[in-house]
Amino acid sequence: DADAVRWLRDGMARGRFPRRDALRMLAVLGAAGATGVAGKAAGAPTPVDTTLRIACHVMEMDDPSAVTSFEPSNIFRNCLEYLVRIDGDGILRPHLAESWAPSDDLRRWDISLRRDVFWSNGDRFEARDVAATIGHWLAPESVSVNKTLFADVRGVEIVHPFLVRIHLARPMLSLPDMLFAVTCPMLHRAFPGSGRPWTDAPVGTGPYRLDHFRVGEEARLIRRAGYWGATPPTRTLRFIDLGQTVSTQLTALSDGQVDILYRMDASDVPLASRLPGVRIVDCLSAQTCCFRMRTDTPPFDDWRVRRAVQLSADNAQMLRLGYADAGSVAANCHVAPFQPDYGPVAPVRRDVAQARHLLADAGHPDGIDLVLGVGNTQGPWEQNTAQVLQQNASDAGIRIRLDVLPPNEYLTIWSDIPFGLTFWSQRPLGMITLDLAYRSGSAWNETRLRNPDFDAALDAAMRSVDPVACRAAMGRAEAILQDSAAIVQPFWQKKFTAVSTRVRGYRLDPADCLDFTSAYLA
Amino acid sequence: MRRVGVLPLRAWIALGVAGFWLLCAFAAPLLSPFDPLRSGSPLLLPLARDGMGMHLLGTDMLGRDILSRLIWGARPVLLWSVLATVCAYAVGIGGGMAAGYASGAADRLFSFLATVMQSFPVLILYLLIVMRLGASGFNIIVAVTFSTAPAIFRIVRALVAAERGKDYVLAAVMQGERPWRILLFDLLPNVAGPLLVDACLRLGYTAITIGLLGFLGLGLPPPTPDWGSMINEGRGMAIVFPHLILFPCLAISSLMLSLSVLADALGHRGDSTPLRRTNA
Amino acid sequence: MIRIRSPWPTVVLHRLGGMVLVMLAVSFLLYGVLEIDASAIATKILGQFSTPEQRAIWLYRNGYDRPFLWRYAQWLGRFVTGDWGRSLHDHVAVRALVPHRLGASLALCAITMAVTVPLGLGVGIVSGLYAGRWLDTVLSAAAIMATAIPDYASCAFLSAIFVVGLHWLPGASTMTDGFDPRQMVLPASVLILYCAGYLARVTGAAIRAEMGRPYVRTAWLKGAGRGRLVLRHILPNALAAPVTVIMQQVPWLLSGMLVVEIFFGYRGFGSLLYTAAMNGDLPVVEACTMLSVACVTCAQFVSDLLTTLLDPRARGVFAPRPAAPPQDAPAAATGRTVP
Amino acid sequence: MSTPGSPVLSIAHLTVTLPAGADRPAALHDVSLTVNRREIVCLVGQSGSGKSVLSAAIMGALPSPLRIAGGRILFDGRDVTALDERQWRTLRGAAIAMVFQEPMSSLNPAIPVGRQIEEVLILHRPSMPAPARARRVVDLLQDVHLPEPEAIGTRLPHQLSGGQCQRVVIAMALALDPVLLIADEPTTALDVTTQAQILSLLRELRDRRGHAVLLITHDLGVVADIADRVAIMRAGRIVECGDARTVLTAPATPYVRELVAAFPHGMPGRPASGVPSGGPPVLAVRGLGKRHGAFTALADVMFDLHPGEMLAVIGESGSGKSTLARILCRLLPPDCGKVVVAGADFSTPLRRRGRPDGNPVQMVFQDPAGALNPRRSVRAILERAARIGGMTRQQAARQAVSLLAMVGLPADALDRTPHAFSGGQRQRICIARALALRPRVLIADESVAALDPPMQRQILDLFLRLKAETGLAILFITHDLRLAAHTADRIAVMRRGRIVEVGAAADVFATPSDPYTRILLSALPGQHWHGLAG
Ligand SMILES: Nc1ncnc2c1ncn2[C@@H]1O[C@H](COP(=O)(O)OP(=O)(O)OP(=O)(O)O)[C@@H](O)[C@H]1O
Ligand SMILES: Nc1ncnc2c1ncn2[C@@H]1O[C@H](COP(=O)(O)OP(=O)(O)OP(=O)(O)O)[C@@H](O)[C@H]1O
Ligand SMILES: [Mg+2]
Ligand SMILES: [Mg+2]
Repeated sequence: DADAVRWLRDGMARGRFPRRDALRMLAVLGAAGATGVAGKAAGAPTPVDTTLRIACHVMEMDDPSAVTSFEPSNIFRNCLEYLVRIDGDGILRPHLAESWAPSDDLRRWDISLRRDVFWSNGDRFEARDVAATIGHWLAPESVSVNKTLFADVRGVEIVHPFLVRIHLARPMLSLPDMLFAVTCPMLHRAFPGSGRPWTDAPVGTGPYRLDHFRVGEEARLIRRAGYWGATPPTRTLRFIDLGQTVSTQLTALSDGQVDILYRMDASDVPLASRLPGVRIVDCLSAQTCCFRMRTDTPPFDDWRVRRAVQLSADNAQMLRLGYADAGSVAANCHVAPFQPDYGPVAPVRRDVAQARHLLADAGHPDGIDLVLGVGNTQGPWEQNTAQVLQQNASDAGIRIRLDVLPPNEYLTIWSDIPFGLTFWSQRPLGMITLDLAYRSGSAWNETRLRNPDFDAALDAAMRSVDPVACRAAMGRAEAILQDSAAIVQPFWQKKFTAVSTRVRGYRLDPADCLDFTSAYLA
Repeated sequence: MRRVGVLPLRAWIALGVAGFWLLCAFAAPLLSPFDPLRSGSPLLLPLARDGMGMHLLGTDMLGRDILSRLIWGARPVLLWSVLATVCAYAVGIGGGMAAGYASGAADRLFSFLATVMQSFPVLILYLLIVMRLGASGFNIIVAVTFSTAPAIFRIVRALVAAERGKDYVLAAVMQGERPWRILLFDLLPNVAGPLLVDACLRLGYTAITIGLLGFLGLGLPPPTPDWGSMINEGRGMAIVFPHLILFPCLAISSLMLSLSVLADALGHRGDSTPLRRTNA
Repeated sequence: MIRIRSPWPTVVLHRLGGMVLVMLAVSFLLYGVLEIDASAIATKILGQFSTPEQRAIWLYRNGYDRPFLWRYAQWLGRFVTGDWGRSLHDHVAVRALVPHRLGASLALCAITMAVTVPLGLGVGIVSGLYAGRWLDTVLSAAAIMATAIPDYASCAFLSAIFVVGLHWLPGASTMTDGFDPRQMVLPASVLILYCAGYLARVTGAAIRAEMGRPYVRTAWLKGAGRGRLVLRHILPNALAAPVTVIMQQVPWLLSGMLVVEIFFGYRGFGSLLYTAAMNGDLPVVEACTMLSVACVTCAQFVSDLLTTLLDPRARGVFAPRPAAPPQDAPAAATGRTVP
Repeated sequence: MSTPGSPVLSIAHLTVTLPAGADRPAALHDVSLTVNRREIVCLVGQSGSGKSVLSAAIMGALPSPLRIAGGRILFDGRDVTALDERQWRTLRGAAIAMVFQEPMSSLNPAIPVGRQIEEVLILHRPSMPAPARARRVVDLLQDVHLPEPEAIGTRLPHQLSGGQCQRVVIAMALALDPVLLIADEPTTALDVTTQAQILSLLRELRDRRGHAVLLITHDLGVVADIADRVAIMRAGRIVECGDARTVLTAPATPYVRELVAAFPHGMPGRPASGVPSGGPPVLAVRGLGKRHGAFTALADVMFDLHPGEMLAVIGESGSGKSTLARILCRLLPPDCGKVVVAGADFSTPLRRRGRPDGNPVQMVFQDPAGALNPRRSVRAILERAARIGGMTRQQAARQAVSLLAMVGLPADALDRTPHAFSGGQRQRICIARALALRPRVLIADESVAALDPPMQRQILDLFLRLKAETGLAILFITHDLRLAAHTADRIAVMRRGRIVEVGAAADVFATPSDPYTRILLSALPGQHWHGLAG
């Protein structure tokens, strides 16, 4: 879409939009290469033959496109690669794809591939591989989330060995970003039909090959020769499963049994800071928890009840007590101010009197009894935050009973219960989250929100290449979401992890995509 | 060992400790200095103050007063452990008396069932209950009943089988007394002594079990301040803030200890009171 | 006196039959509880994004449309022949998952018992030796304390002291770089604390109970000292209870180590079972349960065997002695000595 | 009778206090007693009089709350009250040895009996070589007349009979030729024939080896048989002490007179006249048989019992007496044979037949403490029995009062629980309970064995009165031949499950026809008492 690209460059030069927004949009449109943004991070150290041991849950990854957690993706990410890449700065960069370009109506995307990429079994990486991979996602027997995520893909066309064309049912500006979803690594064309677990024949394009894999225990990756990109400094990566107890992982780290923890949360900071040989790493992130209410189920089908819950909540206190004040207060709209497509909205002020009033209005003058489902899927802080909400709400006469379930049990019902706490990880764009979670009839619409205005605003944002217009449209969508009072989204969490003081060059990724391209053990 | 009245001194001390927790359970609103569900400043050490006042035992990660939670926590702990123990005893005594008295096929059947239940590892039992039922006080009852009723059954059965051969039971049989009356009025009161001892111990273990169930995600739902959940919630930070679990642990252990000592004393009462020795 | 005169192989066979029966009953219960709801299993296996048709096909292909009893029989047949199925969560054969976890737990168990048995018995014996004196009071109090502290608490306290406070020991027992004895110290200590405390209590109680028996008075009035009384006379008769406890602790440890395993990140049987149960991983739960039950029943069997061997009265059951039946002895004597 | 030697033990003004709260302040009060070499001194007294405490004091083995508050115990001229545990250890087993009442439980169940005897040698003669020790053990076993001493030494206690065990214990006590042997009721648990052997063994020890023996017993027959001197105790005091012949024939104090009077002397005084023949029997037993596994407990038992008659069943331990009683009460089903009570067949056990209205056969058990539910009041016990018998509440209450009066208990006993009564009183309550159902036949299975002689007498008198007043038929089971002969109308002698002789009491006692009965009779202690009185 050459017009749009030219227009953006022009606007950027005249200072019509912020430079970062424009760059991002250019990247989305596949024109980033021209601005010289893509490429490997400079200054990577010379390769050394050390081992990094990462404490990480080692889960099954028979089909990399069907995993449901980040942990396995962070293991195969070192062997399998994505078409695009989003680094810690949130900017989209080409990776296996050399460049891409949408049609004017954003319904057709041409993706051209790098020509110097070889699979670890010697085959060349080609458009066939991309087509086979996407076909695998969308196949009838597929159990991958991609099946719903890419439900609007109408066809994949191999234009020539290094050019694929994707046809969409509706305009989707977020397509390149979506290609970096954890379940979207490019698989060898032989994999889909093989019927064997990927771990049995771990063919990949990445810098490492899977050397040893044992579920629940360890995955060992060894650097391979002939990688197309820059050679990572560490020779061996060992992902070691230490169980779920972070305090145990921390003491293991301090004792030198591992070098990097996958993650910890704010409540583990006091312990980590007291252990010798441990360095805490953190970053800002758009991950959050949402107390979401099902707008189609009583009593939450009444806006006044939802609003009363929202008004009674003290988001700042939830952050302070529930997450040790590590993060920033959010405004119940599920797009973070530091996300590239954020449109400003005013926060909701706590107003207990108003909440009581609304409740009485809705026919609950003596307060109301609610049940909140909590699964502690990310840790006990969820339950703690819920308890603070419980206290807040009780001020307004809303009596919340907590129904705490084991994580796995909770995950089977998370989207169905009337009132629950859901953890949302960071998506590169706010609009991806909104599209996934709040659009009428969308895959993960746990609130069952059906609001044409919201859908329209979101569509406008997703269609618009103008960063200013995009932000404005997003602002509208956020305001509608906030006003619908379907969620109490109290805070944005800082992400934490701990590494050994000997670890160099390790940066924490806000979206949970661990990156070992420059980390090594001194 | 010094004796005061019918029991040794240590038994009175134990009774005092158990009584203290009972008092806490009943008079929690009067005794607790703060609302156990209100948050102040988080993670205060013992004797620290904040806007609410002085926290003798500090506050937890949500800034709630640990002392108040301990006092209120006595309620669910005592309530659920007593209920669960009573339930387990009802099942165990029912089956045990029937099996011990009837002998023969019924005995074999019940004993077999008990063996089957006992060979089921307790942990798996708990986990199956989590998988099937989720977390609630009711589950504590189910879990404790399933895991301890067989043991109680065995004790009762052995006691009844031993007692059944005694002359007073034979005398009742000879008179033509109905079996259920013999069980209820003759046997039960006479096996109650050892059972009481056993019950004391089991009550203590149940308090610990409630904590373990909390650990497995089966305990009472928050924010109910029960000691097991307090330990469970504080576990992650306990290495740095031991006071989070030290006090609830002391509470559970003191209850458990006092019940053990009491059981010990009750159990020894028979042998250590030779004053009313019967010469057979 | 009634003597069991059946030859010991019969007795052993009878016991073994009982064990098999118990295990069958447990397996039936287990299978019933876990697999009666077939559609839930299909959802678990195919994932939450599967369609109803996919599930129906899966159920049909895997024989879940058959009657429950038929399924049970089939499952049992497979299980007995060593086909324990595939883990739903980890997608690997259960047989590949379980054995070395079991091995790890048994190793911890062995270390624990190696310390617990001498320590518990020793403390019990010493407190029996000094029954009623201050040493006994101190040791008994310590033993009761040790059993009154929940294991989840002792884990945290020991870690707070030795890991964070003193930096003496590693707080995690992950064994990432092979077996490390230092990492065994804390988990084993927690287990030993409880087990040895309990064993000491039982031993002490058994010795004290035995002390009131008339034969002890006889030996005492023969001029035997306290040490001789306890070690030579009382101990052989008091050992049955501690032996039973020891044998019970082995299977208890297998799954009872769960808390310790989770706390210290030790990869053993307990944590495998725990995660499997939490993930609803039925084949793993089934296999672990059956293994556990097998351990329990075997330990029970060995314990019965040992206590029988320890009890001089029952010794005849397993090793018949050429003993004259005592029934007629008085009458026989009557005939000879009375004038 | 041998001539007494120098004093071995002399106790002077010994007082042993009981802890506060006991039934009396002192277990022993100002007790003085001397035992000489070559002398058997018997200590007699009712239960709880302090006999065992005295023997414990001599052995330096007082149980913890008891303390010596005054007096001296001189053993071989040396005051042993001041000895410490180490010094005691050299004395016990070597110079003073003790034999207890329960022979089985006095031996360690896990150690072969020979080793247990050998231990005395190991403890006190450490220098003795092992072969010599082994020889000594065999000699000792031979000395106490155990058959095959080598073989018996390797057996465990449970492989020996009670009498054999008692002899092992005595052998153990004699291992080092102690100066003083204390025997605390060494024969109470044994049957008459075994008792006779043990007593003759003790006599032999005195005569051949010159041991001093302090024998505790409450059987005056035993005293009459072997005692040189006797001390009678009551409530912690020695009420009379002196030459056995004098004390038994001419007691000085009223208590001892009562004691002596309660003992059934000599030949049965009751004539066989009381047998009401002619009428139909209330209980008829025909061809009764019972097996316990391979063991035949009863075989072809047959007898009749008429109203108002008392039939004594005697026999040694294990002869099947209790089995018979249980079958008659329908607590046990017989294998074969018939039991007819008042014309109705009563061979099926109770539990299978459900609830009968009034069981016409009732039993009074041996142990009165165990036969009463310790948690129920006397009133509840008696009224319940009457209610089962089909009475209304008021009738039952009235009957309870009258029954108590009948068995000679005060009316205020109704609201107490069994533990507040003495053994004899408890036995009366048991009888009252049995009578509450208005039985036709009363079975008394060793009902007086646990009681001391005066108490025995009272119960037996009660039986006789009931029999005469209500026409009750009584089956009196005992192993005490003399008691049977003095109380019953007829006697049946059992041996190995068979009735070997039945006849009028006086006839059986005077002219036994079966050889076994003759053995039993000859083993009776105290047969020469009348000779003494002569
Ligand atoms: N260990 C003890 N503690 C307290 N009191 C005791 C103890 N042993 C005995 N007594 C009391 O001392 C008194 C004498 O008891 P002892 O055992 O000497 O009686 P006994 O004459 O041997 O009776 P029996 O014929 O029944 O054996 C009794 O009142 C008894 O209650
Ligand atoms: N349930 C049983 N099983 C096997 N043998 C039994 C059983 N009950 C009794 N016996 C045996 O039957 C025989 C007769 O027992 P019973 O109790 O009738 O003897 P007894 O004459 O009352 O003896 P005692 O005078 O010792 O009370 C004994 O040898 C006993 O061992
Ligand atoms: Mg006595
Ligand atoms: Mg008998």
